[in-house]
Amino acid sequence: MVSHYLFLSIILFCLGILGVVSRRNVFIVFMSIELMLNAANLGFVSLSRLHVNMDGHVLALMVMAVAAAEAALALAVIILLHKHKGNLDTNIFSLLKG
Amino acid sequence: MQDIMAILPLVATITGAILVMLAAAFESFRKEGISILGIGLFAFAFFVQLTVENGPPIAPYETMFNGMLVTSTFTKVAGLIILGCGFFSALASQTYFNQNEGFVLEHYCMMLFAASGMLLLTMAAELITLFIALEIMSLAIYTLIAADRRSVLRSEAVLKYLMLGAFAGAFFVMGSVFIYAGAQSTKFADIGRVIGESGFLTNPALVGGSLLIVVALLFKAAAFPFHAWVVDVYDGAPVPVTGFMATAVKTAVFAVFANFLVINGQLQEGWVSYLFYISVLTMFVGNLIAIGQNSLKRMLAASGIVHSGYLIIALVAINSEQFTGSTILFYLAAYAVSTLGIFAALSYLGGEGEKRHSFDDFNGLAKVRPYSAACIAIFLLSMAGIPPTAGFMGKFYIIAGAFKGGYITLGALGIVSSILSMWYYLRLIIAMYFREPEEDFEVGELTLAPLGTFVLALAVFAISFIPVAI
Amino acid sequence: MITTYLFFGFALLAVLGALGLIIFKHPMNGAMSFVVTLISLAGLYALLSAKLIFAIQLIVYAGAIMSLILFIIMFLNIQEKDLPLDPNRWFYLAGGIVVVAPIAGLLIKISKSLPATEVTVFEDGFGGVKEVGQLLFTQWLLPFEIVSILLLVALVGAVVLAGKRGVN
Amino acid sequence: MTHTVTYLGFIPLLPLAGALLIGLIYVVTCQGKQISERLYGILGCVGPVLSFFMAVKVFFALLSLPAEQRFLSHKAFTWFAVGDLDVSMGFLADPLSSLMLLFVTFVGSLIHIYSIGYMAGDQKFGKFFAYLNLFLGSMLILVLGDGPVVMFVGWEGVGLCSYLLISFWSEDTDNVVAGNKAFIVNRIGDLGFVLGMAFLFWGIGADGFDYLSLKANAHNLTAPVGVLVCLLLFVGATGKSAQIPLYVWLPDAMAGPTPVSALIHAATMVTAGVYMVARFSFIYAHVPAAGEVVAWIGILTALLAAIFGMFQSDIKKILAYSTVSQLGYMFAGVGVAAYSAGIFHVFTHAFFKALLFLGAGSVIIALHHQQDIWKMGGLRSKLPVTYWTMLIGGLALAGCPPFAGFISKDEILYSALANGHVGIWLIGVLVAGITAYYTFRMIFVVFHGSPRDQEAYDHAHESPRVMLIPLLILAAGSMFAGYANIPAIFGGHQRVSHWLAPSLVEHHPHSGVGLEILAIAASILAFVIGISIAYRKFTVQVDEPDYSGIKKFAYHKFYVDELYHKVIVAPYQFVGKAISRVIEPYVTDAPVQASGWLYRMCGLAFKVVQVGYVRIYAVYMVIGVSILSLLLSRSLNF
Amino acid sequence: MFENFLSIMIFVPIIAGLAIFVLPFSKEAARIIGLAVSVIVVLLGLKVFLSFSGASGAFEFVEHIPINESLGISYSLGVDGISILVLAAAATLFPMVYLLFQTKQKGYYANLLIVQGAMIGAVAATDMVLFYVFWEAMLLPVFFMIGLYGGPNRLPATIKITIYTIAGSLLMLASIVYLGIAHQAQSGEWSFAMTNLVGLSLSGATATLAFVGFMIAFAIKIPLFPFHTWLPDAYTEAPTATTFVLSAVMAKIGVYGVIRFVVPVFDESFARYALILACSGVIGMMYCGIAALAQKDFKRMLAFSSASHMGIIALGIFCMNIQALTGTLYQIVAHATSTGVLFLLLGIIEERTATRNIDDFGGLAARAPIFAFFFAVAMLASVGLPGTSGFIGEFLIILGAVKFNPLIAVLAGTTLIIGVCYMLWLFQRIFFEKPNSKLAGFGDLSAIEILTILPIVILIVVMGIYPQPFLAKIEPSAQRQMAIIEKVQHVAEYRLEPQKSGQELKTGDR
Repeated sequence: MVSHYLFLSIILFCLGILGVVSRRNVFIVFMSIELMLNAANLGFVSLSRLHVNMDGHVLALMVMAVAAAEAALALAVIILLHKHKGNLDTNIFSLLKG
Repeated sequence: MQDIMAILPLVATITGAILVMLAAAFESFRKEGISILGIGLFAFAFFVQLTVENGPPIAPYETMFNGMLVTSTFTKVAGLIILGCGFFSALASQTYFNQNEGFVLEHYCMMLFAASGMLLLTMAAELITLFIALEIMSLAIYTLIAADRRSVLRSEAVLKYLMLGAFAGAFFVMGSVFIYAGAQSTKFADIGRVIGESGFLTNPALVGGSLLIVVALLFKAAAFPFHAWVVDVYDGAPVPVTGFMATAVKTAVFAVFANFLVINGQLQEGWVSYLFYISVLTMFVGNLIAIGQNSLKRMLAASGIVHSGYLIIALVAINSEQFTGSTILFYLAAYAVSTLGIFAALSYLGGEGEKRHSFDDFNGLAKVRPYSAACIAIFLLSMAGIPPTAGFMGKFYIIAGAFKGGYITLGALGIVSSILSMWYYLRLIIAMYFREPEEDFEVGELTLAPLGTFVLALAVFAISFIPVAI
Repeated sequence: MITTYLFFGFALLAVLGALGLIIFKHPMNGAMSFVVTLISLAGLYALLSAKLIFAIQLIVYAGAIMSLILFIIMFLNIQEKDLPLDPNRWFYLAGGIVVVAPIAGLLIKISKSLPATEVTVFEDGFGGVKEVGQLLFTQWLLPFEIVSILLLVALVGAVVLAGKRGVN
Repeated sequence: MTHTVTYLGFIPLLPLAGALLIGLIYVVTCQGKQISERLYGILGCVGPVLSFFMAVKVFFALLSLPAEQRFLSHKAFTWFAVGDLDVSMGFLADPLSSLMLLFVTFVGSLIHIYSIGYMAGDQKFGKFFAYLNLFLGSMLILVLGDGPVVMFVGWEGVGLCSYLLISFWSEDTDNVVAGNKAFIVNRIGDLGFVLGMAFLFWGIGADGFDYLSLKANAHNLTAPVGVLVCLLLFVGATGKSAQIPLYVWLPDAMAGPTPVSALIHAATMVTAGVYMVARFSFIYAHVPAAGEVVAWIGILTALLAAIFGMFQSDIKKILAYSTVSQLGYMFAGVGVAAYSAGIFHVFTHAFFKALLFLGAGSVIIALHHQQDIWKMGGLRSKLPVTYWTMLIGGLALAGCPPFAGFISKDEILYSALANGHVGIWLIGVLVAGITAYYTFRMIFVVFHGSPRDQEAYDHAHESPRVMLIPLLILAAGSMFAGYANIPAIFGGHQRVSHWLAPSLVEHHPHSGVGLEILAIAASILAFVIGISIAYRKFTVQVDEPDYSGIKKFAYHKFYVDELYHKVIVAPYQFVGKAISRVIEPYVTDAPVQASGWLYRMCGLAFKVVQVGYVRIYAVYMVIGVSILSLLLSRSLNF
Repeated sequence: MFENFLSIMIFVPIIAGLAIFVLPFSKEAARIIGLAVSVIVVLLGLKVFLSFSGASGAFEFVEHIPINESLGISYSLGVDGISILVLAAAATLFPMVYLLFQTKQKGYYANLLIVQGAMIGAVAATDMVLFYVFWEAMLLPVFFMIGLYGGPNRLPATIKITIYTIAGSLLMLASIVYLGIAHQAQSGEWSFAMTNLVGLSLSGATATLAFVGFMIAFAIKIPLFPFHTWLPDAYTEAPTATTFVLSAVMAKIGVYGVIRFVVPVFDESFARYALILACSGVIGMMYCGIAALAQKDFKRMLAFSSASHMGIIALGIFCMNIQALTGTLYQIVAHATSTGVLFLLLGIIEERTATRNIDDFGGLAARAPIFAFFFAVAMLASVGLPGTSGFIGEFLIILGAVKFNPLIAVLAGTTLIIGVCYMLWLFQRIFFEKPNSKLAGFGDLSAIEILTILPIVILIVVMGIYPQPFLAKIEPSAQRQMAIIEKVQHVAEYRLEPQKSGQELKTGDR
C-alpha cells in the first residue's frame, strides 16, 4: 500500500524533527535535517508511484541536489564553528541573545 | 523576444555574479575595483529590470520551461525593489568594509547570487523551482553572513540561520510532497486548477501541504512563532548584509508568499483566519521584543518582525480575484527604503568593528553628525508611519486594504501595534538628539554609503507620492 | 507478497537507523546509523520502481554525501569529551514527541485520505534513467538549470567559509 | 415709544476715557518724572462732573416727556449676535436709570473731589484716579446698559475695580487678600447672574434681549423658569450687594482707601444688586415666591449685619456692616415688591453713607491712618466740621426723622407691613433700633469723651477744604434728600415713586392710615431706644470692652469667615493639593504610566524568551507547527 | 497675481524652516528669516481674513490637486467660518515669538517655522488624509523643540506628549481610513474630501468606534479630561515659545478638528455621546482649575489653567447649539490671545530671573507697571471679564450649555470662580505684596517687547468690545454645522424640558 510508504515517510520526518529538537550536536542536527529531506524524498517517490507520474522522481532528484548543496555549505560552517570553539555544542553558540 | 526580455534581468544578475566570481579569482582585482564592479552590476541589473516591458502575466519560455516561471508587473516591481536593495546594500558594503575587516572578494558575487535567487523566487510558479530559488538565496546569504571567518558572532549567526533555515526548508519540501499528493503536480497553475475543480478544504492533502509550505514561508518572513532566529541573525551579520537581508529577502519572500496565496482564492481564504492570528501575534511579539533591546541592530530586527506582521495583514486582505499586490509592494518599498537607509547610515557610522551599536552609542549624534542624524530620524519616522513619509502611506494602504476586506479588527490592531512601535523608534531619535554625546567615534572618510543614505532619505518622501490603488 | 515483507524490513531498518541517529551520542555512530536508513530508503525506492532514484540514492546520497560527512567528522577528530553532555536530552525527546504528535497525527490523517493503491513493481520503463532523464531535460529543464546555480553558490560559499585563502 | 439720544453713550464713556487717559499718563510717567497731582486731580474729576451734567440733562429730557414715554435709548452698535441672541451695546435712560444716574454721578463726583485731598502725597495718585474713573464708568454702564448683558459689563467692571482699589496698597498682603476675596465672592454672584441671564434668554430672549423687549415678553415666561431666573439673578445680587451668604467680602473691603469705601458703599457697586432687582421688577412681580426669598434674605442680612456692627471697633468696619444692614433693608423693600421704596432708600443711603465714609476718612487722615475707635475720642473739638457732618449722617443712618434715612427706611418698613410681611417688619424695626445704637456708639466713642490716645489727638487737625466741601454738600443731601419722596401722610407727593413708576412693575398697597402711623411710630420708638442706650453707655469714658460669651461670638462675626474658610476655602485648597500631588500622578495618569511600565516589563520578559539557543528556537517553531496542525485537524472534517 | 494664498502660507514657512536646517545660517540670520517669513504669513493671513466673506458658509480660497485619484486623496485646501479664526490665530501670532526670545539655537527657529506651516496646513486642509499629514507634521517640531530646548526634566515630558498624541492620531488614522471605505461602500468611489464625507450615513458599532477614534485623537490634543496628563509636564518643560505655540494654537486645532470633522460626519454618534463628552469637558475644567491653585511653578499653573479653559471651550461644541458653537469658535481665538500673552510674559520673567517658582516673586507691579498692566489685561481676558475677548466666548458657551443641560451649565459656570481663584493668587504673588529683593534688577518691558505685545493686548480689548465682525464671519458656517446636528438631535434626549415648553408656549401665542 502506498499509504504505508507515506506513513514511513511521515515517521521519518517526525524523527527528524525530534532529532533537531532534542540534540545539541551540530552534526546530529544537520543529519536529522537530511533525514527529513530523505523522508520527503520517500514521499515524492511513493506518490509518484501512486499517481503513476514520474514528476515525483524528478522532484526527489532536485531535493537531493539541494541537499548536497546544503551539505557542502553546512559542513563548511561546521568546520568554521569547530575552528572557533573546538566544540560542536549548539548551546555554546549563544552569544547572541536577549 | 518577450521571453528574453522577461528573464533578462535574471540573466543579467546571474551573469554579473559569475563575472564578479571570476574577477575575484584574479589577484589584480582588489577591493575597490570589485566594489565598483558589484555596485555597477546591481545598477545595471536594476535598469534592465526597469526597462523590461510590463504587461499581463506571461510565462517566459513556456514550452521550454514548462510554465515554471511567471512574470508580471508584480514580479517586475518586486524585482526592482530587490535590485534596488542590492544596489544600496552594495554601496553600504563598500563603505562598511573600508573600516571593518572581514571582506572577501566574493562578497558582491554572493550578493548578486542572492539577488538572482530572489528574482527567481518572485517569478517561481512551481514549488521545487521555488525551493531551489529559496536555497540559492539562502546559501548566498549564509555565505555573506559568515564571510568574516574570524568573528565568532558571525559564525554563530550563520549556524542559527543555516540550521533553522534548513529545518524550515525540510518543512517546505514535505509540504511540496503533500501538495504533490493532492494535486498530482507542483505547478501553481495545476494546483489552482485542482482547487478550482475540487475545492481546497475538501482536499486534505492540499491543506496539509499548504500548511507546511506556509510554515516555511512564515519562517523566512520571520512571523511568530518562527521569528526567534531573526534577532540573533541580524545582530550577528555585518551591517550591510543585515540591511540586505532585512529588505531584499523580505521582499522576495512576501512576493512569493503572495504568489502562493493567490494560486486560488480558496487557498487564501482557507488560510485567512490563521494568518489573521499570526499577523496579530507577530506584530505584538515583535514590539515586545523590540522594546527590550539595547542594540540598534537587534531593535531593527525586532521591528522587522513587526513589519512582517503588517505585511501579513496585507496578505490577509489580498483580493485574489484582482490581485495586483500593489499594497504589499508599496509597503515593501517604503519599508525597504527606510530600513536600507538606516543600515546604510549604520554601515558608516558604526566605526571600526561596529563599535557603535547600542542606543547609548548614538547619544548626541545629532550634534556630531547632524545630517546623518536627520536622515536616520527620517527613516525611523517612516518606519513608525509618520506622514509625510512613505512608511505612512504604506501603513495607510495596508490599513485601508484590511478595512476594505472587512478586517476592521486586524486594521485596528495594526494601528495599536504601530502605537507601540513608536516607543523604540522615538528612543533612538531621543538618544540622537536629546542626549549628550559620551564618546566621539572616529568615522572613516566619506564614501558611498552617505550618498546612498541621502538618496534614500529623499526616496522616503518621493515614494510616498506614488499612487496606489487598493 | 515479497514486496510487503521487503517493505516492512526496509521500513524497520530505516526507522531503526533514524532512531539510532537521534539517540547515539557520538555523531560517528549516528552517521553510521543514518547510512543504514539511507540504504534502506534506497531499497524502498527500488520497491517503488524508482530505478534511477534508487541508484542515485545509493551513489550520491549514501555514497558521496555521507562519505563527506563521515570524512568531516573524522577530520575534526571529535572526542567523547568534546561532546555536549546534554542531560536534558531525554526530556527534550519526550517533550518533542508530545509536540510532534499532532503534526504526525495530521499528516497521517491526511495520507489516509489518499487513494489506496497496492504497490507493485512496474516492469516497464517507469522510473528508468531514460524516462526520468527525458522528463528532466524537457519539462524540468528550468529547475535543472538553476540547480546548477545553486551548486555554484554552494561551491563558492564553501570555499569562502572554509577555504584557506587569506582574508583580504 | 423710545427716543434715541446719542449722548447717552457719552455718560459712561467720559469717565472711561478719563480712566484711559490717566492710566496712560500714569503708566508712561510713573517710572520717571511724575506729573503733578493737580493735573491728575483735574483730569480725574472732569469726567465724572461732566457725566453728572449730562445726567442732569437726561433727567430734564425725560422730564419733558409724558410719563409713559420716558424712555431714551441709544444703540451704539451690535455687540454680538448669534442665532436668536442679539445683544446690542445699547443704553437706556428711563426714570429708574436716570435717578440712579443722577446720584451716582453726583456722589461719585464728590468722592472724586474729596479724593484729591485724601490721597494727596500718595505714590500711586494717578493710578488711583484712573481706577476711580474706571469704577464710575463701569457703574454708569451698569446703570445705563440696555439689557442684562450690557448691565453685566458694568456689573463685572465694578467688581474688577473694587478688586483693584481694595488691593490698592498692594504691598500689604492683607489688602491684596481682601481684594481677592471681594473679586472671588463677587464672581460667585456673577455666576448666578450669568446663569440667570441664560435662562432668561432661553425663556423669552429670542425676540430681543433688551429690557423693553423682555418686559413685553415677560408674560411668556413659565413659572419654574421664572422662579429660577429670579433666584439666580438674586444670587448675583447677593454677591454684588453683600447679602447673606456672600456678604463677607464687604467688611474686608475696608482695606482699600477710604474714598473707595465710600464709592463702593454709597454710589456704586453695592447698590447694583438692588438696582438690578428693581430693573427686573417685570419678572419679579410675576413670581412673588422669589420676592419673598429676596425679602427674607434681605431682612436677615440686615439683622445679622446690625448685630455685627454693634461690636466692631474699626470705624470703617462699623460703617461697612451698617451698609450691609441697610442693603438688607433695600432688598427687603424690593423683595416685598416695594421697588420704588427700595430704590429710594438706595438714593438716600448714597448720601448719608458717602457722608459717613468721607467723614470717617477725614477722621482717619487726621489721626494718621488710625481706624480703631478705641484709640480715638473727644475729636469733636479738633474736627468740628467732620463732627457735625458725621452727626447728620449718623442721624440719617439711624433713621431719625426728618432726615433722609428715616423717610426712605420707613417707606420700606411700611410697605412690608402693608403687604402683609409682619415678620419682616418686626425684624426691620428691631434692626432700626440696633442701627441707631451702633451708629451712635461710634459717634460718641469717636467724638465725645476724652482722648484715648493723647499723642494722636494732639497731632489731629481738620482736613483740607477740598475734603470738607464734599462733606458739607453730602450733609445737606442727607438732610434733605428725603423730601423728594415724602409720603402722603406727611402731606408729600411721593414724587420719586411716581417718577419711577414707568420703569417698574409694582402695586402700591392701599392700607389704612393707621397702619402707616403704626409703622412710623415703631420706627421712631426704635430709634429713640437705640440712641438712648448708646448715649448712656458711650458718652462716659469707656475703653475697649473685653467681650465674652455671646458678645464675643458676635464680635467675631459669628465666626462666619472662619467657617467659610474651614468649609469652603480650606477644602478647596486641599482638593487642589490632592489633585496635583495624589490624584494626578496616581490616579489620572496612572493608566498611562502603568501601560508604559507594563509594556517595558513585557519587553523584558521577551528578552528571556530570546534565549539564544538554536535548539530552543527550533522548539518554538515545532510548537507553532504543532498548534497549527492541531487547529487544522480540528477544523478539517474528513 | 497669485491666488493660492493658503499654499503659500503653508509652504513658505516649511521651506524656510528646512532651509534653515540645511543651510549654514547663523543663529541671528535664522531669527531674521523666521521673523520675515512670519511677517509675510501674517500679511497673507490678514489678506485672507479680510477678503474672506463667510456669508455663504462655504469654503473659500479653495485649492484642489488630486494626489491619488483611485483613492480620492487630494491636496485640497479651503477656508470657511469654522477655520477662519483658527487660521488667523495660527497665521498672526508667530512674529511675537521671534521678537521676544532670542537666545535659542537656529534649529529652534526652523522648528517654529515648520510647526507654523504644518498648523496652517492642518487648519486649511479639506481632505482628511491631507489633514492627517499636517496634523502629524505639527507634532514633530514640537517634539524637537521640547526635547532639544526644554527644561531640565524635558525628556519624560517629550516622550509622554509624543507617544500620547501619536497614539491618539493613529487611532484617528484608522477612523479616517474607515471613512474612506464607508464612502466607497456607499457611493462606489473612494473619497477623503470633507465635502463628500459629510454626506455619509454612518451607524452601527463600527461607526461608533470610528467616532471614538477621532474623538480620542482630538481629546488628547485639546486635551479633554482624562487625557490631559501629558499637558502639565509638556507645557512646563517646553521652552516658552513652544508652550505658546502649544497652548495658543495647537490645542485649538484639536477643538477645530472636532467641529470640522467629528460633528458633521459622525452627527449621530456625536449627538448620542455629547453628554458624556460635555461632562468630560466640565470635569476637566474644574479638575485642572482646582489643581492650578496648588501649583508652585507658574508655568505649570498656567498649563493647568490652559487645560481648564480648554475644557470649557470644548464644552461649547458638545452643547449642540449655535450659540455655544459660535462661542467656542470665538473663544478659540480669544483664549489664544489671552493665554498666549500670559505665557509670553511669564516666559520673559523666566528668561530674566531663571526661576519659575511663584514664591520667588513679589511686588513686580511696582517695578514693572507696563508689564503688570499687560499681564492684568491678559489675565482678565483669561477669566472672562466683559470688555475683554474672553467674555464673549465664555458667555456664549455657558448660554448654550444652559439650553443643553442646566446642570452642566451650572458646573461650567464655576469656571468664572475657579478661574479667578488661581489667577488672582498668581497675580498677587508675582505683582503685589512686598517686592522681593532678589528681583531688584527687574526692569520694565523694553520698547520692542512693548510693541510686540501691545497689538495683542489691543486685540484682546477690541475683540471684547466689538466682536461682531468676527462673529459674522463664523456664524454662517456654524449654522451649517448646526443644521446637520439638528437633524439628529432626537438621539440626545436630555435637553431642558421647561425651556421646550416655554418655547412652545411662545409660539402658541403668536
